[in-house]
Amino acid sequence: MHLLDAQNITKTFGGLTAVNDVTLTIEKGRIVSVIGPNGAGKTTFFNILTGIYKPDKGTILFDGKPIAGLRSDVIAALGMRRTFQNIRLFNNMTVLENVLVGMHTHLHAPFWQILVRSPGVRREEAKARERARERLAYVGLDAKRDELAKNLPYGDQRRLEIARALAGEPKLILLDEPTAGMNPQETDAATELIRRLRDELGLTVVLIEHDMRLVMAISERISVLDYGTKIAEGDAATIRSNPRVIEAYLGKGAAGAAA
Amino acid sequence: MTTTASSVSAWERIKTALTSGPSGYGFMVLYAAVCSWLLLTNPRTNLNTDIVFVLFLLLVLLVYRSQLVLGFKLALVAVMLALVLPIFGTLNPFYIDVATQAGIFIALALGLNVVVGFAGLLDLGYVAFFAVGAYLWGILSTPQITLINPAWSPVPPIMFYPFILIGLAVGAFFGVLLGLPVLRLRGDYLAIVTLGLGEVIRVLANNLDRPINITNGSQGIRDIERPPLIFAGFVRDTLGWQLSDQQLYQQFFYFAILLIVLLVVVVVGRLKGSRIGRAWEAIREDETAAIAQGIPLVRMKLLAFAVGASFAGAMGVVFASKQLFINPPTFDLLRSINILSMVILGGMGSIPGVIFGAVLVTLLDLQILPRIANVLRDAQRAGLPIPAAFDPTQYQRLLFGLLLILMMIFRPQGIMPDERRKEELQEHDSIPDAIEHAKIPDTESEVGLK
Amino acid sequence: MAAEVKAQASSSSGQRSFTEVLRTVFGPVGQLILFIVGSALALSLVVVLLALLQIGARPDILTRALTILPQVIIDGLVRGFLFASIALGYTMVYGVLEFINFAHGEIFMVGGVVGAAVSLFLASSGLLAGMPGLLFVILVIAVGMVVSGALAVTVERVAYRPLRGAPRLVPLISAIGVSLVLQDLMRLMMTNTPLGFNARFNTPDFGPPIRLFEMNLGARPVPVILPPKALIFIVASVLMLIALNYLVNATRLGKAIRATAQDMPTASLMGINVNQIVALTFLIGGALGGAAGALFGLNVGTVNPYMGFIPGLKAFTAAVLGGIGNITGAMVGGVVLGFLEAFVASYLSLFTNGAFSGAAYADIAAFSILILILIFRPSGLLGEATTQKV
Amino acid sequence: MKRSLSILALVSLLAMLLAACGGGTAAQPTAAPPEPTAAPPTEAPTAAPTAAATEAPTAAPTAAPTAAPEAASGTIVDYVGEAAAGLSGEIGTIKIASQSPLSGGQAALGTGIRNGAELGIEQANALLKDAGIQFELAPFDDQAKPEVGSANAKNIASDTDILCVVGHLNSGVALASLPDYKNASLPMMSPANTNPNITEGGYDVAFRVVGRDDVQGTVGEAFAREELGVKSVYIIHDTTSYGQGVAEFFRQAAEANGLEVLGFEGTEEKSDFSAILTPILAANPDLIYFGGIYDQAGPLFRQARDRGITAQFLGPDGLDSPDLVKLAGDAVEGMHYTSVAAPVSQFPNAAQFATDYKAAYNGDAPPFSAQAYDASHLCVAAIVKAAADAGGVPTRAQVLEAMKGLPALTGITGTYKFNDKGDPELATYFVLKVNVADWNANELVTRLEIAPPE
Repeated sequence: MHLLDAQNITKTFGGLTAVNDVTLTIEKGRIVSVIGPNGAGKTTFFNILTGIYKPDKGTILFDGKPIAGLRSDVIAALGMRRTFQNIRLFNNMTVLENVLVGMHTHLHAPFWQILVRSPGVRREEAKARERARERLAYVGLDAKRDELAKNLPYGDQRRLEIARALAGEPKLILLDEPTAGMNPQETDAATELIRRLRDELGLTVVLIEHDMRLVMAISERISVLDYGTKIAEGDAATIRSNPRVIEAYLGKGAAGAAA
Repeated sequence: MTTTASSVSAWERIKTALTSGPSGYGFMVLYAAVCSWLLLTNPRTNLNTDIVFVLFLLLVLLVYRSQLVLGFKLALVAVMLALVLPIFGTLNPFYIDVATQAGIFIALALGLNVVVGFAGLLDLGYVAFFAVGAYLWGILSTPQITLINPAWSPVPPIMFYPFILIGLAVGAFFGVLLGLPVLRLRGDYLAIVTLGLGEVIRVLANNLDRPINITNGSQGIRDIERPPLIFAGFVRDTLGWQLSDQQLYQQFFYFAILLIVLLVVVVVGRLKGSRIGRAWEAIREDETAAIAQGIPLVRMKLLAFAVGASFAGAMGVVFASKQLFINPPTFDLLRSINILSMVILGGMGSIPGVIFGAVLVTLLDLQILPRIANVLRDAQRAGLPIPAAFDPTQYQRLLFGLLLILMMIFRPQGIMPDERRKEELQEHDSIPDAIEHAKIPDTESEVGLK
Repeated sequence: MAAEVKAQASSSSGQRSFTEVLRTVFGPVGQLILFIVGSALALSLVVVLLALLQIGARPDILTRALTILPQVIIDGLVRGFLFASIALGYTMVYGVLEFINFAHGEIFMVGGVVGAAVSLFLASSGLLAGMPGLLFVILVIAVGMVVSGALAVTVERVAYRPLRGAPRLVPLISAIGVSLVLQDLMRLMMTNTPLGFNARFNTPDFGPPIRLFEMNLGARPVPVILPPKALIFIVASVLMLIALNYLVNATRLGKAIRATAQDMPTASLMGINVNQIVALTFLIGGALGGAAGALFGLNVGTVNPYMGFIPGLKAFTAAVLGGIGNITGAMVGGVVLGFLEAFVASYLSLFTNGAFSGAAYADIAAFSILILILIFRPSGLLGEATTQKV
Repeated sequence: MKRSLSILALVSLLAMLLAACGGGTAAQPTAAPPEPTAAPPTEAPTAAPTAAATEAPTAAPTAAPTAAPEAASGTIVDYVGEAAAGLSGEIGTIKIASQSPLSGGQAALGTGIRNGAELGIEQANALLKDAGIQFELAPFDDQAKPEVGSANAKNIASDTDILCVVGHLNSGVALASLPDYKNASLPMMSPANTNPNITEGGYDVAFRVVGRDDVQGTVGEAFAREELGVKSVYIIHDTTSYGQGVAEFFRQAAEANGLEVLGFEGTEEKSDFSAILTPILAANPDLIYFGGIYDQAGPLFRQARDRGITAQFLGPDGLDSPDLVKLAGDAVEGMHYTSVAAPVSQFPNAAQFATDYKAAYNGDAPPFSAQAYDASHLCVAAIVKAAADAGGVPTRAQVLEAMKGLPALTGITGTYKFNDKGDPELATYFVLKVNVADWNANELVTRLEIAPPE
């Protein structure tokens, strides 16, 4: 069974069709990349999957449940988490707290018990902190857990976003340009981390990425969007040789030359 | 350069000596004793007592910020607030009333802080919930109720106690009621809409004397009931304290509000350190990111609104009973802005900061500005060339306005901002306060790691 | 989103024909007239229906309702133009900065006070009596515009610019502070000058009210009148709308403002001095507010330092009602809100047989409509998505 | 009834004539008017009031001619002198507090109250120089806010040197503070509070030297119906405790007496009254009664005239300010207002006060300042009497008893003897006619002495 099954997704803004009849299915435990030139509709597609936008047309099944049109927080609670292209951390909260917020859907202490601070609440809170620190340790940030998120260096902020997403115990994690702005060493570390997410934690990962080296290195499947339309799909080799992809990236002349 | 450096370090040394170690204990006890002695032996209202009273309250702040053992801090503050101040109150009813009003505003400001400071929702109509609570008790405890329906009769004064809880519930209900339509709005829209709603409540209170007389309109409600003095016998016979009814009521409201403030502080502190508090903060920081973590936006915002409003509702009941008289102008927009400036001045989101802000603004309002005006007036009469227009009580809006602008430009985090990081780092050498202690669970592993 | 930008860019890039300019400038006037007629008709219809519902119990109610109807519409129009002229300032600033200039009501107030000061000066120096009405109107509007415009720019420079980029609440709170400061500062100035706390706005004699016609339905004919000052108010407001539309839609400056509104960083990359444009926006918005204040003072005859707050709030409501960020929307929202308030204030008492005081509940009506519109049509009557954004 | 009408007409005529003369002779209009304009009313109305007074809901239309109590009773100053003779030993300095808004929109009136009380105390001190007792004013700013007044009241109660309070301006603030005064048995002498609840509320410590809104509303209604001869009225009020209160009493009286009430509307609007005036234009009342303050009334009346509304205007003492003319201009020429505290110029005994006030505070005495002067003197009288009786510094309860036991005493604004509730047994109500050219030359149309309702 597919973990994610998005069929014929279309979304228009005003007169512009940002995503046009895109279909994407992802099996459990895969690393899949969505690539395409700037403005191709990749992030819009992510926003549709995570419920920030409602699709005009199309169905989305996540883990067998229809999620198109559901609120973002409901979708997140079902086990789909994401990171953002322009990092969106809770800047004035500590690193640890950021991760704890990511656990929100797994904490259930009732309101009145929080007020009386019942043993159950304390237990849950202590457990959550322990778990959060495990997550931080996993991405290598445990030592910095008491720093404010805004004070972290750039690469750490990216990793913290991933740790926060992991804290929700997701089935599917969507990473929006996880290595944007990183130098080659940092990119390599990030690549390694993404691979570990799948290999060690058994997560399914969807990437939006411009760094072709990374995409080609770890993706099992790649989907290419251009002007909101899916123009190609397949493994790294297939995509690399697809003339429409080359055309989309380099222009018509280049496509002809390559062919 | 070097002189400033050394003077700073000298200052630091003095500060350390006075706020930690044996000298710290000595200083605090001496300070408390001198202030208490001065207050209790000179209870007259005058400039000197004003100064001593402010110094007395300042000590609470000093104790809070000091590096002393928690038990000592608690004991000292308890003696000051639960023993010295009430006794002083029997000698001089003014200062304890200032303290009581400060307590009311602390609770209100902490409630607003949940909405503005924690969840980042700017509510400019917060006083509406206060009005709802006040009118609830005002109408139901007085013959006003029979004007609504002759068959109904006022509730007995003893019902004051359950009505604090009912005020809590009604406040929360109104919070949800007013919040539901507007909480989907963006932050700045919300500010204006809540302002409008606050005005709507005041206009309703002012006009609902017709067609049915519900609120008695602009005439306000008089002779609001106070709870019976069930403890009068105990105080007079057992403690042998011959206090008049009026003094007993002052003591009663002082202690009742002190207790409520303590409860509110505990509740707010616990919420802040819980999943709910973190969710609010996340919403304040970044709504989109918060929702992506599975936080139900509207529900959490409504919860913040309801919690904040419920404090105001309960305080309204107490306020009406304490003041004996309420009318619509008491609940105008300026009051909301006043409470907001307490929150901002102290530090949005910071519980000790907001308490500090509330006390400071109340003191300014009731005591300091009028006193400055008085002193200036005396100086003027003594022949000093001070223009009559230079009366600080006349420019409260100006002062609060300037305060808001300057705070936003130079110190948007407030005078005593939220210091989460420092607290955790300090945990090994001193535990900041019982409240903060309640907030941050004791994670031994963390301490061990350091 | 991108397409929108493109579409707009293409339409404004090439040389525009004169007729096209005419259309962009006067098109909104047509739209405005449409809404004026529409909302007046709709509310009149409601009045007639309510009257018919009660006619069994109170036979004279329809006559009484209809007798004042034309006058209520005129009142609503004047009130509406007041809200509209203040709302323009809100919407200009919001369009560019996405920031609610809470102190705009006070900018409006200052315009009125400055106008009153000019009128006091003219009256006390004896120039007022012989002054032509039109000259006087132009003079007070001009002075109001200059002072309020300058004040708005100053306020932006001092209290808002240092906060650009801070979280939304920060400049908003600063704006509330500015509002309080301006109120008390003006009080301080007024009470220490011959103006006094409540200042009279002297005017030359504009003559008796214009009697448009008489409603002769009951026993006594009731005249329908248009006070000359109200007429001045309406004419001046419409001219302001047209001028503003011309400025924003048909000039180079307007293009720069629109570009800044669309995307501030990009605009600055294109060589637009964003700070200058923002200051200009405040200047224009403030000047409009000042003109509105002067006109308002002239119309009602008095000013005081706290007079700007409630109209400012209502004007914001109007701007949201029309679709904040949209100039025509602000006008439309103002007019609709003005009609609504005038109708509630004039008719509530009649239809509830005196049980509810209409004038007291007009505010409630205004804020209720704000909430309703935000729930059911958050983008306002002329939502910002469908028409130009400043 | 007929007789009273004709007398009133005569009075008005006489007053007008004299006012005109006075205006002519006065070289310096601002300073001079008190004397000439003040003179006529005192003589004239003496015969007038009784008839109109019967309209008040009182069982005791005992309104005696004003001359009578003046003759029968001594002045407050005399009384203080007599009582001071009974003092033994050095009493020292005793404080009298004043509470009024010294900041905010009503600061002008509130400052007048403080200044009036201060002047009264200074002059009393001069009188008591050798008696071993001196007084000091402790002024408080209630900011026109109920809870500030209440906090101040606690402050006042805590200062055991304070034995009497002069205040407040706003009834809402007084009502919030009275429980505190009551608990301290501290007498409050109000120079301005006209709300019936002040003395009807069972506080036992409240006194006032002014009339009440219920009577004032009734007086206004009777005047409108009988003297102005209007048949219909449209009532507007400002939705405040004061304005709405007096408007309600006007309405009740009108409905009881067959004056047709065409509308009753409240508004907080301060500048644009179009929405209110349109129904008035259609209703075409003979009279517009405005219950409220001049700052709203000015623009309202002006806009009414601008719209061609020809109804007469009437209002309560809230309109008593030269600013009314400043705001309304010619629109209020010849309109009437009722007052419990006529301008200082209307009190023959207050001429000296007016001069002193101007000398001390560099401005004309605002409304209620003369009343505050009298209130402070009554406080002094009660305290001196209590001190003489107690043979030393009296307690507050003793001062309260002395206050209740004061005989009829004449001050600069009238003669005061307090009933059980604290109302003066006869309060003076005025109807004045606005003179746009010079507010101080407002003409006293009638002056009524009416007992408070039982």
